[in-house]
Amino acid sequence: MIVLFGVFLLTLLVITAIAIIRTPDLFVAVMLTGIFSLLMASIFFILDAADVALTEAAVGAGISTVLFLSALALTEQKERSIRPGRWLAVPVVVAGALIVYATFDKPRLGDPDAPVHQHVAPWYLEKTPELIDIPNVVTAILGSFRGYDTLGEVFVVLTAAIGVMLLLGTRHRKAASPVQPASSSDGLRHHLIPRVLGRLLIPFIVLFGLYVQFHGEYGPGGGFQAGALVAAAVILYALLEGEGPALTVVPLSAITAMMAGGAVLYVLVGLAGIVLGGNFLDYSVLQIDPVAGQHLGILLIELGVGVTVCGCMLSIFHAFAARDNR
Amino acid sequence: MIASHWPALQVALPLLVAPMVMLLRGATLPWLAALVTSFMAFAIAISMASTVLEGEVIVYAVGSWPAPVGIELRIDELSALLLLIVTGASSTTLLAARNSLTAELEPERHMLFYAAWLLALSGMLGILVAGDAFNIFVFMEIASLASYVLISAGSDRRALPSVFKYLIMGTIGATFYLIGVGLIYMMTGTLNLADMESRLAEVEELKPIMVAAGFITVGLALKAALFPLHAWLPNCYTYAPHIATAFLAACSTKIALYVLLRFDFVVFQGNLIGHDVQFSGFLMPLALIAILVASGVALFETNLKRLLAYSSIAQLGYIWLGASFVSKAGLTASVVHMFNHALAKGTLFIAVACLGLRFASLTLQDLKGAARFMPWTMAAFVLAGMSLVGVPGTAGFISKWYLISAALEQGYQGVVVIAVILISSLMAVAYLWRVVEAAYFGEALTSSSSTTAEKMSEAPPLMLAVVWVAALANVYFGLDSTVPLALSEQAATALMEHLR
Amino acid sequence: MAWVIDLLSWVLLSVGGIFILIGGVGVVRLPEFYTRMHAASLTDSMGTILILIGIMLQAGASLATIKLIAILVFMLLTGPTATYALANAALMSGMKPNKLALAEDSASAGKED
Amino acid sequence: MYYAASIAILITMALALIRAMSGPSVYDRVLAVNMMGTKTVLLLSVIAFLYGRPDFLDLALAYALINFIGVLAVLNFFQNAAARNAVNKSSEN
Amino acid sequence: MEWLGLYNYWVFAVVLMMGFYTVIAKGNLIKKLLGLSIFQSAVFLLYITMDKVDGGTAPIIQEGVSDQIFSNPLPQVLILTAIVVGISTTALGLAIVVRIKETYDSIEEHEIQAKDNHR
Repeated sequence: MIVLFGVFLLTLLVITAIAIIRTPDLFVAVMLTGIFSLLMASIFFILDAADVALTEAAVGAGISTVLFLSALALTEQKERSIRPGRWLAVPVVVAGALIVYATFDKPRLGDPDAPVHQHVAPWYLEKTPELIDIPNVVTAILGSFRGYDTLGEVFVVLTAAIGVMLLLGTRHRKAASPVQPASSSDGLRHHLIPRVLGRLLIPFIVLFGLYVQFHGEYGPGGGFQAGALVAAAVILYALLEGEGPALTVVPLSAITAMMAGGAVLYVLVGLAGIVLGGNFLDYSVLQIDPVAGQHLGILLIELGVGVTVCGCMLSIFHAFAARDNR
Repeated sequence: MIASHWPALQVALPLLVAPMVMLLRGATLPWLAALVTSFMAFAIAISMASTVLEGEVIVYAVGSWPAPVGIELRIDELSALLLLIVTGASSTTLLAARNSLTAELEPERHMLFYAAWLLALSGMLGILVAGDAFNIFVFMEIASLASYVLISAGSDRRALPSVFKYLIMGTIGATFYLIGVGLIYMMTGTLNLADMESRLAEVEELKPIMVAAGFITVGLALKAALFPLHAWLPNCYTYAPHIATAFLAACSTKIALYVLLRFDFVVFQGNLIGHDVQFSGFLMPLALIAILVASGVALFETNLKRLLAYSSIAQLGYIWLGASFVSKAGLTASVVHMFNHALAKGTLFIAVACLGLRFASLTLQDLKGAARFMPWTMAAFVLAGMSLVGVPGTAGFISKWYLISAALEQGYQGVVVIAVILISSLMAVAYLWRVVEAAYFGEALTSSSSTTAEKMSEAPPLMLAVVWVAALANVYFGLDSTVPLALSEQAATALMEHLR
Repeated sequence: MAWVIDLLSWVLLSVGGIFILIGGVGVVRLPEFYTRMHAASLTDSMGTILILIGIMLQAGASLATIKLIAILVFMLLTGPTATYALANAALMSGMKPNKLALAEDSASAGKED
Repeated sequence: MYYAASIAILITMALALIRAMSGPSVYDRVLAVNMMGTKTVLLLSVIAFLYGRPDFLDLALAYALINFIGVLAVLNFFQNAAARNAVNKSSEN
Repeated sequence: MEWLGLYNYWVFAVVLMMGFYTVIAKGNLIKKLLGLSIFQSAVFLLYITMDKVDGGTAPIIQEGVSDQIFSNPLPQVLILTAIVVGISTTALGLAIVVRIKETYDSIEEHEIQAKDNHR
C-alpha cells in the first residue's frame, strides 16, 4: 500500500518537474521547486530515509527557496528567450535511454537480495551497536565510518561560502539607512502579526535546532540539519526585522568566525586522533574507552559541521541581502 | 612515526589552514600562509614519492576502519607522480602569485582568494590520495567549486559568463560521475575501488555496468575538457586571474584524466568484455582529431592566453592518445606527458602572468615589442615554448619520444599517429612563433609605448626568479628525467597489471 | 475501553481527511483568489486539528503526543499567520476581491441548475 | 485507519499541485505551496505512525517551522518587488 | 506488481532527462540552475531507491525491538553529502548570476553573448 503512495508521489513529482520546465515565470518556477522538494522529501521518508528527508526539507524547501528568491530579487522574474534548440534533446534522450536500458538488469525496489544489501551495509548495521553504540546508524556512518567524506562535505560548503563572499563582497553599510521606509532592509516591520509571531517562534526554532544537533545520535538529525535550521531562524529574524538588526544580533565577524571555527574544529579532532596514537579521524583513541571516544568524536565533529553550515548559510544569505541594499 | 600519516596530512594540512587564511587580513599574510602550507604539502609529496619509488604502495585507513567499510587512502606510482605535479605547481605559482594578484584583485579580497586556492589544492590532493569512489566525488567538488571561485576573481567581466558555463558543465560532469558510481555500487555493494574491481568480476548482469562506464567516462571527460567536451576551457583560462590560470592549467584537467585512467584501467577494463576494443577504437580517433583541431584553432587565435588554452586542449589529446594505445609504452608516454606538460604549460602561463603585469591586454597585437621591455620573461617563455614543442634537450622531447616509440608498436595505425604528432608539432612551432614574432620583431604601438613608457619594465625580481626556475626545470627534466620516468613506467606497469 | 479510543480516533482521522479534501476541492474549484484562500485556510486548520488529535489518541501519553501537540500549536499559529500575510500582500499589490467574477460564477451556476 | 487520512492528504496534495500549476496569479501559487507544506507535515505525521516509528515526528515539526519561513521569504520578496517598482517609477518620472 | 519495482528507476530516468534538458537547452541562467537542481535531485532518487528493503524501516535502531529489518544506511549517508554539495553549487551559481546581471544587465545567455561580441 505504501508503495502505491510512493508511486503516486513520484507521479506528482514528474508533473511538477514538467511544470517547472514549461513555465516562463521564474518566480513560479521557484515556487514549484519548493513543491518539488517537499514531494521529494516525502518520497525519501517513504523510502525509509528519514535523515535525508529532514535535510531535503531544510535545504530544498527552506534555504534553497530563500536563496533563489534573493537572487530573483536582484535579477529578473521573467524568462525572455525560448530557444527551442531541438538537437540538444539528443544527448538527453541518449542519457535517458541508457538508464532505462540499465534498468533491465537492476534489482527491483526493495529486493532484499540486491547486492547493495549483501556487502558492507550489513556490517554497519551489525557492528554499529557494538563499536559505536548509538542507535542512528546513519549518524554513525556519517560521523565515524565515513567521517572523511563528511569532512569533505563541510569544506564544500565552506568553499561555496567563500566564493559567494568573494563574488558579492561582504561589506555592509553598518545599519540600514532610516530614510527609506519601504526599502528591503526594513524587513517586514510593518506587518504586525507575522512579526509578533515570528519573534515568538525564533527561540523555538533555535531550540529545536539544538535538539536536532544533539539528538542526532538517537533520531534523525545531526549537524548539517541543525546548522540549516539555526541559520533559518536567524534568516527569519532578518526577514522580519531587516538586515541591520539581524547583523547586530549575529555580527558578520561572528559569522566568519563560525565558518572557519567549525571547519577547523573538525580537522583538529581528526588530528587529535593522530596525536593520540590512532589514525586520522580515529575517535577511539580520544578516550580510554573506545566507544566513549567514538561518542565524543562524533559529538565534536557534528558540532563542527553544525557551526560551519550555520555560518556559511548565514554568510551566503547576507551576501545576497547586502546586494539588495545597494 | 608521523611519516605513516603522510597520506592524511597531505590533505588535512591545506584543509586546516584554508579557513584560517580566510580570517587573515591584508595582502601579505594570507599569501605567506598559503605559500608555506603549499611548500609543506610539496615536502610531504616528495617524501611519499620516495617511498613509492621503492615499490611500496602506501595504504592508509582513515579512522582506522578497514577498507570496504571505512575510507581508504591509497598512493601508488601514478598518484605519487600527480601529487608531485600538483603540489609543485601550486608552490611555484604561489611564489609568483602575490605580485601578479595585486594588480588584478583589490587587497581586501586576497584572503578569500588564497583560501580558495588552498581549498582547490586540497581538493585535488584529496582526489589523488583517495581509494574510494564516492570520496573522489566529494573532493572533486571541493576542487571544482574552488576552481570556479579562483576563475571568477578575474578582472575581465567575461570571466563571469565563462565561469558560469564551467560551473554548469562541471556539475553535469560530476553528476554523471555520481550516476555511474551509483550504478556500480548498486551492482557490487561497495564503493572502494579495489574492492569494486574484485567484486565486479562476479557480477553477471553487465548492462548497468556498461551504462555506468559510459556515464563515468563522459562525466570525467567533461571535467577533463577532452575534445568534443572542451567548450568551457578556453574562456575560463583566458579570463581567470593570470596566476590562477597558471595553477589550473598545470593541474586541474589532469586530475580528471587521472580519475578516468583509474576507472578505465582498474575498474572497468578487465571486467567489461570488449572494453579494450572500444577504448582504443573510440578514443584514439577523438584524441587525434582533438590534437589537430585544437592546434589549428590555436594557429588563428589572437589572444595569447586563449592561444595557450587551445594548445592545452591539444596537449590533453596527447595524454589521451598515449592511454588509448592500451600498452605499457603508451601509458608511460601518457603519464610522463602529464608531468612534462604541467611543467611547460605552467612556465608559459607564469610568463604570461609577468606580461600581464605590464600589458593591460594580452592580444598578440598589443604584445608587439614586448621582448624589448621584458627580455628575461620572453626568454623564459621561449624556453618553455620549446619544451612544449618538444625540442630535444627539453622535457617535452622526452614525452614526444616515448609517444612516438609507443606508436611504432601499433603497426599501420602507428604511422597515422606519428604523422599527426609531427604535423601538430609543426603547428605548435607555428603558433608559438606568432608570439615570438610579435614580441621580438613587432614594432611597438606608438600610442601605448609613449603613455606607459616608464611603466614598461621587466617583471618584479621574485616573479622573474620563479619563471626562470620553472624554465630551467624544463631543461633539467629534459636532460635527466629519471624520477618522472621511473614513476611513469612503474605506474604504467601497475595499470597494465589490472588487465587480464 | 480500547475500542472506544480506536473508534474515536478513526472518526477524527476520517473527518479530518474529509475536511482536508474539501479544502483541496475548494482550492481548485472556487473562482477567485480570496475565496480559494478562504477554503484553504479554514479547512486546513480544522483538518489539522482533527487529524493530529486522532493520532494523539493512538499515541497515548508518550513523548510522541508532546511532539504532536507542539506540531499542532505551530501549525495553528503559523497557518493563519501565513494566510494573513499572503492576503495582505495580495491586497497591497492591488488585487481586489473580484465581485464580478463571483457574480458571474454564481449566475452561471444558477443557470446550470 | 491511517490509510483513509493519508489518501485524503495525497489527493489534496494533487489538487494543490493543480492550483500551483494553473495559477493564475502568483498569490494562488504561493497559497498552493503553503498548502502543500501543511499537507506534507500531516502526511509525515500519519506515515510516521503507519510505520510505527513515532520518533520521526521530529521531521514533521521541522517541516512546520521551515514552511513558515518559506512563506515569509516570499512575502518579503513581494514587498521588495513592490518597493523596487515604486523606486523605478519615481526615478522614471 | 513487478513493474512497480522498477517505477522508481523510470521516474529517475524521466526526471533526470528533464533536468538535463533544462540545463542545456534553456537560455535563462536561473532556469539553468533550477534545471541543475532537478537534475541532481534525480540522482538522489536513484540512490535512495536502492536503499529500500521490503518490510524494512529507517536504520535507527530502536530499543527493545528486535528482529527488525533495516534499510541500507550507506546510500543515505552518501545522499546527505550530495544534497549539501548540490546546495553549495546552487549558491555559488546564483552569486555568479547576480554578478552577471549587474555587469551585463541581462541573465539571458544569447543577450550576454551578443553584448560581448558587440565590443
